[in-house]
Amino acid sequence: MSKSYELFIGPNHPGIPGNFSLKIELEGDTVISAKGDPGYLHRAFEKAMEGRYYIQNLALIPRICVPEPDINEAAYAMAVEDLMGVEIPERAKYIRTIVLELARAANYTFWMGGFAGTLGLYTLAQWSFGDRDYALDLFAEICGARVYHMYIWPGGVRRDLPPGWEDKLLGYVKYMKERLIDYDNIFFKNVMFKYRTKGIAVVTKEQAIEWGATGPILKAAGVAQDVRKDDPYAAYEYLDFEIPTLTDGDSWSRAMIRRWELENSLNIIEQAVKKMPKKGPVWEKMPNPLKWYVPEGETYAKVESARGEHGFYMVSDGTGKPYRVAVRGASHTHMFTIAEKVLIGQRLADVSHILVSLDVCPPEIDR
Amino acid sequence: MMDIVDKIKGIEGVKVTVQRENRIFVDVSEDKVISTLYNMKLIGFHQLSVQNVIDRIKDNKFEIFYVLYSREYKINAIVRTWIDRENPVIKTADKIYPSAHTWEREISEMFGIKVDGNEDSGKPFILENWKDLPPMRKDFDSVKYSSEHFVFRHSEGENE
Amino acid sequence: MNIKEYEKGSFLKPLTSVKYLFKKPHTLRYPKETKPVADRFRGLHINDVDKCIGCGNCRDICPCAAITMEKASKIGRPIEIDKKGANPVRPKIDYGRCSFCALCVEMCPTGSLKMSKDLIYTSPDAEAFAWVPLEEQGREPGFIQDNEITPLMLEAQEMEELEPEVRKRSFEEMILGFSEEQARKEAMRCLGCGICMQGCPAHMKIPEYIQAIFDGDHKKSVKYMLEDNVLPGICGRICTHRCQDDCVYQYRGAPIHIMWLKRYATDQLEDYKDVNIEKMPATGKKVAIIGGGPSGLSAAYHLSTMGHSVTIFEQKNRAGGALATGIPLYRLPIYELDKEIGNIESMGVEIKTNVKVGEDVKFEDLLKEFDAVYIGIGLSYGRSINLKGEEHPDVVQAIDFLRQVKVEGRRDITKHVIVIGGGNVAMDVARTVARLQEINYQSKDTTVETVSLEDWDIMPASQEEIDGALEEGVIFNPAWGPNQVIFNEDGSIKGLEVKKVKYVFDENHRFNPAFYEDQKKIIYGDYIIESVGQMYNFSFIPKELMEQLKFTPRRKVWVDEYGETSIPGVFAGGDIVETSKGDAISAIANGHRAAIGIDRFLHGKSRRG
Amino acid sequence: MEKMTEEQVKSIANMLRKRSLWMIHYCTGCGAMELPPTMTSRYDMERFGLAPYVTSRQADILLITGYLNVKTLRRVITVYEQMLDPKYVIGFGSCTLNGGVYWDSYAVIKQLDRYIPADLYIAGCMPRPEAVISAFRHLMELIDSGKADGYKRYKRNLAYYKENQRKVLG
Repeated sequence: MSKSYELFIGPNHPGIPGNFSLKIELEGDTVISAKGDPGYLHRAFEKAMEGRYYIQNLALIPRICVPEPDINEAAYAMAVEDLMGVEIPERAKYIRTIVLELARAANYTFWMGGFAGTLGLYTLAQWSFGDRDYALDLFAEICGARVYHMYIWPGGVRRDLPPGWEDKLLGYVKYMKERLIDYDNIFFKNVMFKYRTKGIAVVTKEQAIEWGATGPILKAAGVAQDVRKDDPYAAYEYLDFEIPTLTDGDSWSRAMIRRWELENSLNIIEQAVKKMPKKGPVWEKMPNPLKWYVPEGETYAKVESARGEHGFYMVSDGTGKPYRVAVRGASHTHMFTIAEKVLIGQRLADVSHILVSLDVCPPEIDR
Repeated sequence: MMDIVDKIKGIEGVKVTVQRENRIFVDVSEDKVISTLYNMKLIGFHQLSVQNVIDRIKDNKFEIFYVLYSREYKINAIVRTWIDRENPVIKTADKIYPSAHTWEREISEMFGIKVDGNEDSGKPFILENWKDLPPMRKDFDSVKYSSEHFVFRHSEGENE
Repeated sequence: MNIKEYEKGSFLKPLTSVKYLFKKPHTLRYPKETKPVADRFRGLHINDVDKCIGCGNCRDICPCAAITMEKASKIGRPIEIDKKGANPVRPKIDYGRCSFCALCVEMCPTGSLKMSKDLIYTSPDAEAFAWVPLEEQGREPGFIQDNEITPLMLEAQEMEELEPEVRKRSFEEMILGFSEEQARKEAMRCLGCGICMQGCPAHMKIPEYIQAIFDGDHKKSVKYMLEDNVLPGICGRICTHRCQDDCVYQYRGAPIHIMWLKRYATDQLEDYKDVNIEKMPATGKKVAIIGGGPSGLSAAYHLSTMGHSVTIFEQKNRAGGALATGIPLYRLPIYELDKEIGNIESMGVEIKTNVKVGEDVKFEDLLKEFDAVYIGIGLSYGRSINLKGEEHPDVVQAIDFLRQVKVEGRRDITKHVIVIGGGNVAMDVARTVARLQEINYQSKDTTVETVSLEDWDIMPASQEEIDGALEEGVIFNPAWGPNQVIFNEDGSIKGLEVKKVKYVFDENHRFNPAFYEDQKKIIYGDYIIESVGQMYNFSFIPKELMEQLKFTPRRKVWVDEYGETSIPGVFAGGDIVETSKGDAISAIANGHRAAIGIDRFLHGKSRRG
Repeated sequence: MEKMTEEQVKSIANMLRKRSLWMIHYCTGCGAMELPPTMTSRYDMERFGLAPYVTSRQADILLITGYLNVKTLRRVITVYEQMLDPKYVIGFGSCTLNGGVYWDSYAVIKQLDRYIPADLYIAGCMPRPEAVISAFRHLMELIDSGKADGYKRYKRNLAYYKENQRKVLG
């Protein structure tokens, strides 16, 4: 009879994607049960938002998800616009699309580094973190901050694009496309990557649907579900793109989906820049922030984040502050419903890369 | 769209409101929630996006909502129900939607709602050593709690 | 993407990365190398404290409660403290809170607050992270505000008024008032900073009543108004709105129409029965008020809410003072006056009209009969400029002319009228004349001209009045001073000889006009109305008491901070005291102040016993 | 004579210490987002002899990257106490100073230096990589001059820190 033992991973652990901990039970080096322990990043966003004016929440929302803050801004803005019945200007829609896709691309680049890191292939980490930095500099030029942009706000976007920014953006897209070949060579076509990830942590199509997976996990299992296609927001309905799917549902497929989506994002950016109206308003005038009373009602606004469906359920009671905002982060389901089940039967050495492969983002779980 | 609405209307005891294209509100009484959710899943709402609570303190009720999604019809349906604020108890939906399990853990911690059938209900989840009112309730004052438990660095400016 | 190729995997492909061995690294060797910071970077703040008005809007919008207002004495450099429309405080930012969202910059009404490109600051001292941002700190501006995209609502609602051709035909009220939607939109603009309250002589609770208008609660709104201003509906029409001159929106857009919002709210109420200040129990004390003008009415209202019994002695046939006799009907309809004076009467104030103190009732008797006396007689007599030829019957005083038109129903006028003066009263006269000429002659072959010492830039009349007068066809002769009246051979007036003004104010900024004696012209007209100011008449006060009454160097009645004159128990207010700026709202304000003083006096708390 | 040499030894030790600092790999908050660019090819903090390290016992610097949840605070204190002397703490951004944007949150502590001593703070929310590098260089100066003595203060005022910790952790 072999004896099982318990192991705590995190919150201080290099294999944990953020401040999060995991209690796993092992037999030998095989996981027999796993239990997540969140709350290390709990900042009480939902409570804090109830106490602030609609515009003041602009400072809070990007902080819900650190690697990709713009989805929060977009979903929040869409929820407020929906309650107020505001239609945003055409150019703003395209700018939002560009910003969201750039953020998605930056997030996948960042994710690749982390993922390669957990597999011990640090070169890609060095490259991709460095390349993401150029995207952050692009963000700084449109809105003045590298990480927390606070650029998308209800009614449109906060400033028009600075002159010459589109060219810089297209330059970055071109650069990234060239770099992707190198990324492929060093990582995605690397046999080491294949051996470490093929057949690991399989989420089948049935399981993915049953467990409520969204985003790359679902796509890797063969279901083409994407908010950008199913319920188009911003300018996605005018753009031409495909939802990539694979069938295996293992760690390898998920990584490939993200690699694919990155390329997709770069293509969408190119298209959007080409199709965007060159002039025009970028913001629909909103009321004085201190007297910004949003009509009573409830709404659910969702966007596609790098991890899956990201949504804001917003309730207004007709005053200047939201009555209740509930945030749906894709990681919430991915961590507890999926990772806890998928980890069972895996090797200890794979635990950290499985967590990254499911792209668990703790700030979005804890909020 | 309309045939789905008709199908949902066929479920016993529901009140259906179509808010806009692709969004339906389904209001049910407390005792019919689980059967409604079950029927909704049969109709094709396979995914639970979010389940959470709104504290309607004026009506002395908790509003529980389940945002469901159907890929097939591309419709969000929001199932809502209301329970009393005193000794609140709901039944678990994790047999129908496994992801409800975690949302219910969060609800039970943040609102102090007991979830029947969920073995993790009532156990600490996000918070640790929490002794005050469940924090997401409207009668919990976060600013007051912060100033009682933490010390602010004093800034000397005048705040009229 | 060809997935097959990836599925195969390769041992050799990773080796292609060797080529990077021979490439220059892209590492930025900070601090040896730096990269340019984005133009819109949101870094540490910069504030032009001279431009800043300390309104506190940055503090109100800050989501992190990072901004507090520091006293001007502590900001580390001298600033102009008594700047008009400004608080002597400046924002201090706590970088232990700031989230660099730049909402404060977006909301800054003056544009003084900016964010810099600098965000590199480290210190071992946790207390060293809060300071008052200054321009001298030498940071380069980054994120600044944009008038195109700003959360502030810079544009004001347009007020509808009658077209000049239409309004000239009658004395109908020309400003039409806000609709509900307009009022709500205008009220929505208010930031609630309260800078305007300092500008208002009565210090009305402007942010509160605008908020109530925004919430649609007109009763609450008027309740706030009545606390400081007993004639809100009248002020909503004819006020000099100093509050609007201070409104923080003036720097980047149009000030809020505070006055018209006030009018909107009062117009929504039939009467103020439910919103009056609660009356305190009767004290049995009696107060006499001489003069039923705005200051007297204000004092009477507040005294009666304090429980005293009040009697107003008014020499004309209706109360209201200049409001009743001077202000033309097209600006202030008579029903509005009746509504608000009626409200004051409903509080138990007795108004005795057609009683002239000094003739019908002796001032000494009032002093004996009443516990306190308030003098609010105003400046009810026209001032003459000793113009050569002004004794002619066709040279009249503005105040008499306006009274004749408004109260006595005078409608006749000659075809060519000259108005001397450049103040608001002169505008009232000129525009009244324009209406009379339209009524009598359909403006055919008629003229109305004004002559003023002041040039356009220093003309005392408000811009709206000047614009209105111009629209109605009034001809201006600015920077001309009247010399003498020229007569025809038959004794009727031919015109007014005027001379060019060199300057109005001398180098000490004192009123001391000088003229070019060689530059003269004649303005032709057959009727001259003098509108160069008014004066008081204290003949009702007996000589021995008059000697006790102290005056200020500017020939106004001296009063202490509670409105008490040098005669104990005698209070004064309105235009006869120095704190008044010659408008209704100042009179209302010092009437209120005197009411508080009288209440103190009656409770035995007077400073001089 | 002996005392002199001891001082000299100390200053030589400080000089050497500042050139080889290991930073514990613990992302306590969102400020950690700017660390990967700082650590990797773009800004490359290894130029200064700084590198991330995985275990607390071998690390020299503890970065409190932003807000500190009460639940995390308990772990941070453990980590800090596990670290060996000399050890240094850097507070990242607004949140460690006065609560930052979470000033009204029931879950986040407001002042880091009431619970563990901080040697240096960086302004910003979040600080740019340049600011992070500046902070590391500033910390090196402080170590060199012997002013970074947070670990000594912690020992000296242990009762004060423990009392504060007990108050929030319960």
